[in-house]
Amino acid sequence: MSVKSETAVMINEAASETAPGENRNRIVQLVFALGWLAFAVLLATPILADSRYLLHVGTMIALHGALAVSLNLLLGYAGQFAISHGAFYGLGAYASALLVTSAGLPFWLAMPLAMLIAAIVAAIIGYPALRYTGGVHLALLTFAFGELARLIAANWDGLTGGPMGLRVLYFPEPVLGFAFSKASGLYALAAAMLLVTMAIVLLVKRSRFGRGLVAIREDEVLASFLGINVLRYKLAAYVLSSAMAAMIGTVYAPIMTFISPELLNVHETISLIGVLILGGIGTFSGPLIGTLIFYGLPEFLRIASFYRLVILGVLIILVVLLVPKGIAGVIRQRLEMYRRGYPLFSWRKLS
Amino acid sequence: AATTTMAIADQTVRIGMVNSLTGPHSGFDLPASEGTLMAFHEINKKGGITVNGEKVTFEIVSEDAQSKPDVAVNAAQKILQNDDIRIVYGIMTSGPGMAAATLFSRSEVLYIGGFTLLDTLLGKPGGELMIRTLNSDAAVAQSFVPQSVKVLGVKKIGIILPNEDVSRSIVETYKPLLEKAGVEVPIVEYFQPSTTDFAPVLRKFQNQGLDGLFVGTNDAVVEAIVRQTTELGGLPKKFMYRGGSGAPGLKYKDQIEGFVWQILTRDLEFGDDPKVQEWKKAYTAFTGKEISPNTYWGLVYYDTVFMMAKAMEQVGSTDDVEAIAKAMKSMTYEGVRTMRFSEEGRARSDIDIGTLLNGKISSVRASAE
Amino acid sequence: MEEAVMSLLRIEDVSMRFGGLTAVRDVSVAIPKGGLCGLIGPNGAGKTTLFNIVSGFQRPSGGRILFEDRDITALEPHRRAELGLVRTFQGARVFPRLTIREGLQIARHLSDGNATRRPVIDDVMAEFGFAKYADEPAGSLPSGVMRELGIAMAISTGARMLLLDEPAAGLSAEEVTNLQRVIRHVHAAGVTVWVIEHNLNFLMGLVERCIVLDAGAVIADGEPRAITGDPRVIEAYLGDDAHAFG
Amino acid sequence: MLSVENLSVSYGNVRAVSDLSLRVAPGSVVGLVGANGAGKTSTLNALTGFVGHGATVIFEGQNVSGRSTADLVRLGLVQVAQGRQLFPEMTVLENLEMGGFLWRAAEMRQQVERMYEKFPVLQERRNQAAGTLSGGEQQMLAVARGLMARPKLLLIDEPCLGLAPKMVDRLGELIRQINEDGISILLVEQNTAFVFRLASHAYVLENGQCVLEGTPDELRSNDRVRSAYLGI
Amino acid sequence: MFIDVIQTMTDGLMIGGLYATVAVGITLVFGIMGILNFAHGQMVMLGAYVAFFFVTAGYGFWLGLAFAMLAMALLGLVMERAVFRFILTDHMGGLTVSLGIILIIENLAAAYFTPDHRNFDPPLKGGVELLGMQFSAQRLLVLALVLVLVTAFYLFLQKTRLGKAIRAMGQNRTGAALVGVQVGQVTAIVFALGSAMAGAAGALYGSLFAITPYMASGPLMKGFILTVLGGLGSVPGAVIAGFLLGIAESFGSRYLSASFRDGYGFILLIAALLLFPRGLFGFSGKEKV
Ligand SMILES: Nc1ncnc2c1ncn2[C@@H]1O[C@H](COP(=O)(O)OP(=O)(O)OP(=O)(O)O)[C@@H](O)[C@H]1O
Ligand SMILES: Nc1ncnc2c1ncn2[C@@H]1O[C@H](COP(=O)(O)OP(=O)(O)OP(=O)(O)O)[C@@H](O)[C@H]1O
Ligand SMILES: CC(C)C[C@H](N)C(=O)O
Ligand SMILES: [Mg+2]
Ligand SMILES: [Mg+2]
Repeated sequence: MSVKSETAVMINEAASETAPGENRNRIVQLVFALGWLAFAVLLATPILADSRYLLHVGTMIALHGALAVSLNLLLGYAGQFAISHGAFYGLGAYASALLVTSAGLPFWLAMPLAMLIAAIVAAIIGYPALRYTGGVHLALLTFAFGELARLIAANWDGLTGGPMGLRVLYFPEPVLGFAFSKASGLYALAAAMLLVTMAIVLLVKRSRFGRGLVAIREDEVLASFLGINVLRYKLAAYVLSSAMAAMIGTVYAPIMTFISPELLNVHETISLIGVLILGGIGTFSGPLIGTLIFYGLPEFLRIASFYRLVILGVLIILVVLLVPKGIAGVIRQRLEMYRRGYPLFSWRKLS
Repeated sequence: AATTTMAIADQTVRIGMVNSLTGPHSGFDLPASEGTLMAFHEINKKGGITVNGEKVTFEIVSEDAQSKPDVAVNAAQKILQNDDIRIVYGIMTSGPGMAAATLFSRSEVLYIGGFTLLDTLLGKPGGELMIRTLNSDAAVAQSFVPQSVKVLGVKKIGIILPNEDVSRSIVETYKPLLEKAGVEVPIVEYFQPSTTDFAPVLRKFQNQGLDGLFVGTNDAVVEAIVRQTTELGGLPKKFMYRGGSGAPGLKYKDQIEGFVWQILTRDLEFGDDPKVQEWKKAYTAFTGKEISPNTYWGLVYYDTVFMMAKAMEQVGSTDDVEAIAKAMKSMTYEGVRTMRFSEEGRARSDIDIGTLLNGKISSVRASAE
Repeated sequence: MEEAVMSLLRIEDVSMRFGGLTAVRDVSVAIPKGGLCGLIGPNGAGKTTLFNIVSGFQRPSGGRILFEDRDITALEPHRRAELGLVRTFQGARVFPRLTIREGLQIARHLSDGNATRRPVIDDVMAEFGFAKYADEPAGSLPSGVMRELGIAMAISTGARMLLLDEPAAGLSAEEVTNLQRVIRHVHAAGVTVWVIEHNLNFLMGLVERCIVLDAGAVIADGEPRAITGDPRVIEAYLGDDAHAFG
Repeated sequence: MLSVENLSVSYGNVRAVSDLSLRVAPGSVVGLVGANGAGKTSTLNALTGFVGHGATVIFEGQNVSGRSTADLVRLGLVQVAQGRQLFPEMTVLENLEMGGFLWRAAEMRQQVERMYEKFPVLQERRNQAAGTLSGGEQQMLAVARGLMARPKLLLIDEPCLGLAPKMVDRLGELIRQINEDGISILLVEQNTAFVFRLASHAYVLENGQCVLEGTPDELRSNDRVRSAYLGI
Repeated sequence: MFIDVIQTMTDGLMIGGLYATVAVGITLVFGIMGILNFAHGQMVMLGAYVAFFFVTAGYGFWLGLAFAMLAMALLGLVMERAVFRFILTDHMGGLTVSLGIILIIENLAAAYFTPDHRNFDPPLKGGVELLGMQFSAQRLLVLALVLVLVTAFYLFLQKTRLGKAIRAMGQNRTGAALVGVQVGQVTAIVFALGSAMAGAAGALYGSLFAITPYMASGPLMKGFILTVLGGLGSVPGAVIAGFLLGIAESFGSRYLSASFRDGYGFILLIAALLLFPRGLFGFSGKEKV
């Protein structure tokens, strides 16, 4: 197979004017490197600046970032619009808090146990949901589960403290002499969650499993006819992403010092979806960029609270209309085009 | 984060304020924040206070809790990051309140709040530097229950409350007192807090031989319950309202027989106390807003601010919060209302009880004890 | 039964009913290992439905399917693919937003590190001459290449039998010739191929045997030349106009 | 009937059609052939207002550039599109009725009957959801739905796709009939032989440009056409 | 006991009708046109406020209802022209944009209307007794209005040319354009109509319950649930699902625990989605989305 029809060749040439030059490749790599450098600097800032304020904002952003990253695995890579993430986040927080306060377990044992519980619940919910539904139905089914979980948390007084919530008065035990009882320790914990979820997603993305998920996202039917066990893959992604949410929940509890059923609220998940789309769903850096804008920007817009959120709303609309693939998506596309020989900036509309 | 500065003084002391300025709880917190701001504004306008011979004015750093517990913690964190802020005001509702207060209890700040469950923190480790500007339910109920039972003449009532933070503690406090006052309480129901349609749960109270309903915990809910009671029929026409204002009852005064409510500060609508009248005028001038049934929450913090200022003058310090708290707890302050705090930080001020009986409205002062 | 042992795919008395309509009626067909067969028939004859049943897209109302003498009637599509029975879709179904390289990588999924499932062609990319498109999103490829990609992906799974549904539809004469060559290649490498096609120029030059379906039933089965001469086939399918495939 | 000068279509960076000029005489069948991606569909989509183009389109003496697709349908310029574009959850009958969307109910019903005559299989399947029809059946429905609008000029995009040989013949017959009823036709096909049998004039498109035009006989004698399009 | 069951059932029907009105609007915009507009709930809220301002200004409930519908139709038109028409086929884009719109509307509403809850006088007050049973008069009126609105809406979609064009567009926009439907205009009309239904739902809602700037999420979530439960794009499905949900909530609250009210709906939803993956009437989300 070496001869192509003439027209085909010509079309291909029209699409990529010049062969990717070494230079351009290097510049693209440089841009990526700078991006990750900026990320590293941002991550280090709260500790270096040693400001309580930055530490706190950083902690919250890191936690939300970790949530967004873990949700991206399910929504962005596997293409499954399940909106029970907040419920598993809350489940992790409650389960670990109860294991620590009622059962007296050490935090570092409670964390994996809470994740295990979340994984089991996710498997029980996910199996029928993923098998029999997809699309909006999956979204609604998982949404209903999340709300049900919230109502149960609010009604099961004996266990969860009911609608009163639980006060969390413990800190994770020190690890290798590193204590988590100060603001900087808690920040480190949150940042660690972010890095761990990023590492997990990176591993998945690079693996056969990750490629299978992408195939399912792109075309479930085709994937199954190529021999991918669609149900098992989807379920694995759901369980993994839910367990990650639970893990983040376990550290949320001591950081926030207080958990209530409102933690399981579906609005949290829906906002996270907004974050993903804003940043670029299915891209590696998208959740981070989205989180910075969605949760970071209002912190720095120091104007009246009403208008701060109004401005955020306007911004979201503009981003979606102007860069429908999200910010990371458009950067990636631009760089890819550049690598292939197009100019880096041009005002031509992006498809 | 809004700031108010008056820069003629020798020293400016920054005060923190956390409130739900947005979200469903802002009905309580917005007027409350206005009352606080108004008091500080008045102090600054008079040139501030004098502490150790220095003129001191105040600057408020305000954060929005958005009616959500996690945002409240976030807001509290942001206040606390200012090392110079040693006194924090705000939050009337227990969801965000408990979340933020857990954090304050770990910090060296004087926290002056209003929500009900703050009572559970007072007098306990971590609660030493906390003050609740509202009388505890235990205190309020002592006078409210016998008074309202007497006024309404009820024998058998049902309790209907939202399934939320405060309701269970309310039942624990009020039910025994009701029974002590000779009232039978055969039925207690909790409904989902976001409920708007009460028909099904009210049917549980229908035809039970009840002559009264004990309701709570905010105007929106109570107004809905009162209205739907009148629509469904077969339900009692007398109500005891724990908290809030008289508005829900007054609105349906032709359809119901009696309505008794707590006025946790002073009666703004029917009282004739000149101090209250003056305050109302000042409030309208300061905020540009009409007096509404929720306005009186503004009064909750208003006097407390002057108490705090006076305490600062007394102890000669603006940042020795332990001394300031102690001074506040040992004074009796004659402001718009008479205020006092217990050792533990519970308000011991007089309250009003509003009564609507067969279309006639009145209010009485009830003792704080 | 001797013949049956040699056949890779056996369809036994398969029927498919949709409400009152019988789309496939008691069809029994066996495709031998290493065969290169065609499936033709008028529009609505039930060809696609039959492929759907064989590939596991639909469950038949009656009958059973055997692949390498194993009953696969109730298996899910991905299990059939694991066994080596893979279909392509009408109109070139590929992952449009993924590049050729990514698509092939996904397809290799089953054969990755699996000695028993090696694809018959080692370097699919080179074999099909995809190198220069390797990093283009599949959706932007010329449709001939897209179809080849669909076949290439199927091969990469380690397929031993390919079901192709109208692979030549919408291709230019040149592309048709190309596609023929690709399929011959794959076949020569040891893959059994069964292909539905209305383009008889394409099909008759390619297959060694052709099965004809009409109204859900097999009406002829044999060498292409014999088939095109069969009066029943002419009547039902070709039409008597001589220039039908000129 | 229809004429257009210098029509160009671009999608982002890709130029699909450049400077194409084209003319359909009243009552004629004109063919447009070309390999995959030559720009045939893009041309039709430009003519019916789905994609932008820089040219002036004259339809029945009237400048219709920039009109919406629906307006053009009203004027009698109707397209049977590639990919059929049926309403998959509606029945065959409902699809046909939608085809007569701009006509009054009584006229529409008459037209449905006429379509049933032309395509008996559609009558058989009138209550089946269009999405479950076989490939060929859908193709017939698409053509019939286009005719429901009673076009003056019908643009048909690859009608032979997925049709059995016998049906291809039947369709050729039908197109001839339609044309005899007075409808002009612009026929786009990969199946060049099919086009050459029906058209009186044809354009050959390569990479979005017209490389040849003429009567079928003229084109058949061209070597390039013979090897690339007729496969002879 | 028997009377009580009937009463509870009727309570459920009345509240379910209100849900159905929200759901019908969503069915049109999302179920049929495929535009995921979460800000539909905010339209309900704004509709309620429009009615509130009209009634308190003395124009009465009927004018309030009419203007709530009109005003929301206009707002819907503006939103479609300004924003949604650019992302018609993009579900996730629609979702995100509507998150933005929610932030804008909700916060502006809170700033200008104050977060206080509001009520307005309904045309009917108090209760009525029917066959020994007691009902709220206004609720009966609302139920009647809902039935009229929903039936009119259904007939419009089924019987009118525009209705058919809308249904066809829901299945294939290109196809609709090909048969002569002005797809751009019709999309705008659909948005206006769906929003008008939201406005109506808001006015009806306000005639029974308190209004606040934050009231939107409840009706929205229920509306979406019903749209899917009823089978995407099916008006009768959404309405019947609405009644079922209302009844489930009523019985659950009456005979089980009222603090689990929304939970009954979710249980119903989960069961229904697993038992009838295609919804009560129609197509499954799996195939369509
Ligand atoms: N889900 C269904 N419901 C009802 N009828 C169906 C369904 N699926 C297929 N059919 C009918 O079954 C018959 C066979 O369809 P099939 O798609 O197998 O035909 P085909 O031989 O592939 O035809 P073509 O060559 O036109 O693609 C057709 O008449 C079709 O209308
Ligand atoms: N929406 C689109 N976006 C980007 N490129 C497009 C789009 N539609 C078509 N193209 C490109 O424009 C060129 C012409 O396509 P067109 O569909 O008009 O060709 P065609 O002659 O109809 O081909 P076929 O025979 O495959 O139908 C092709 O290179 C195609 O990839
Ligand atoms: C007195 C009220 C403002 C108390 C409020 N209901 C709370 O949640 O604490
Ligand atoms: Mg077929
Ligand atoms: Mg084409």
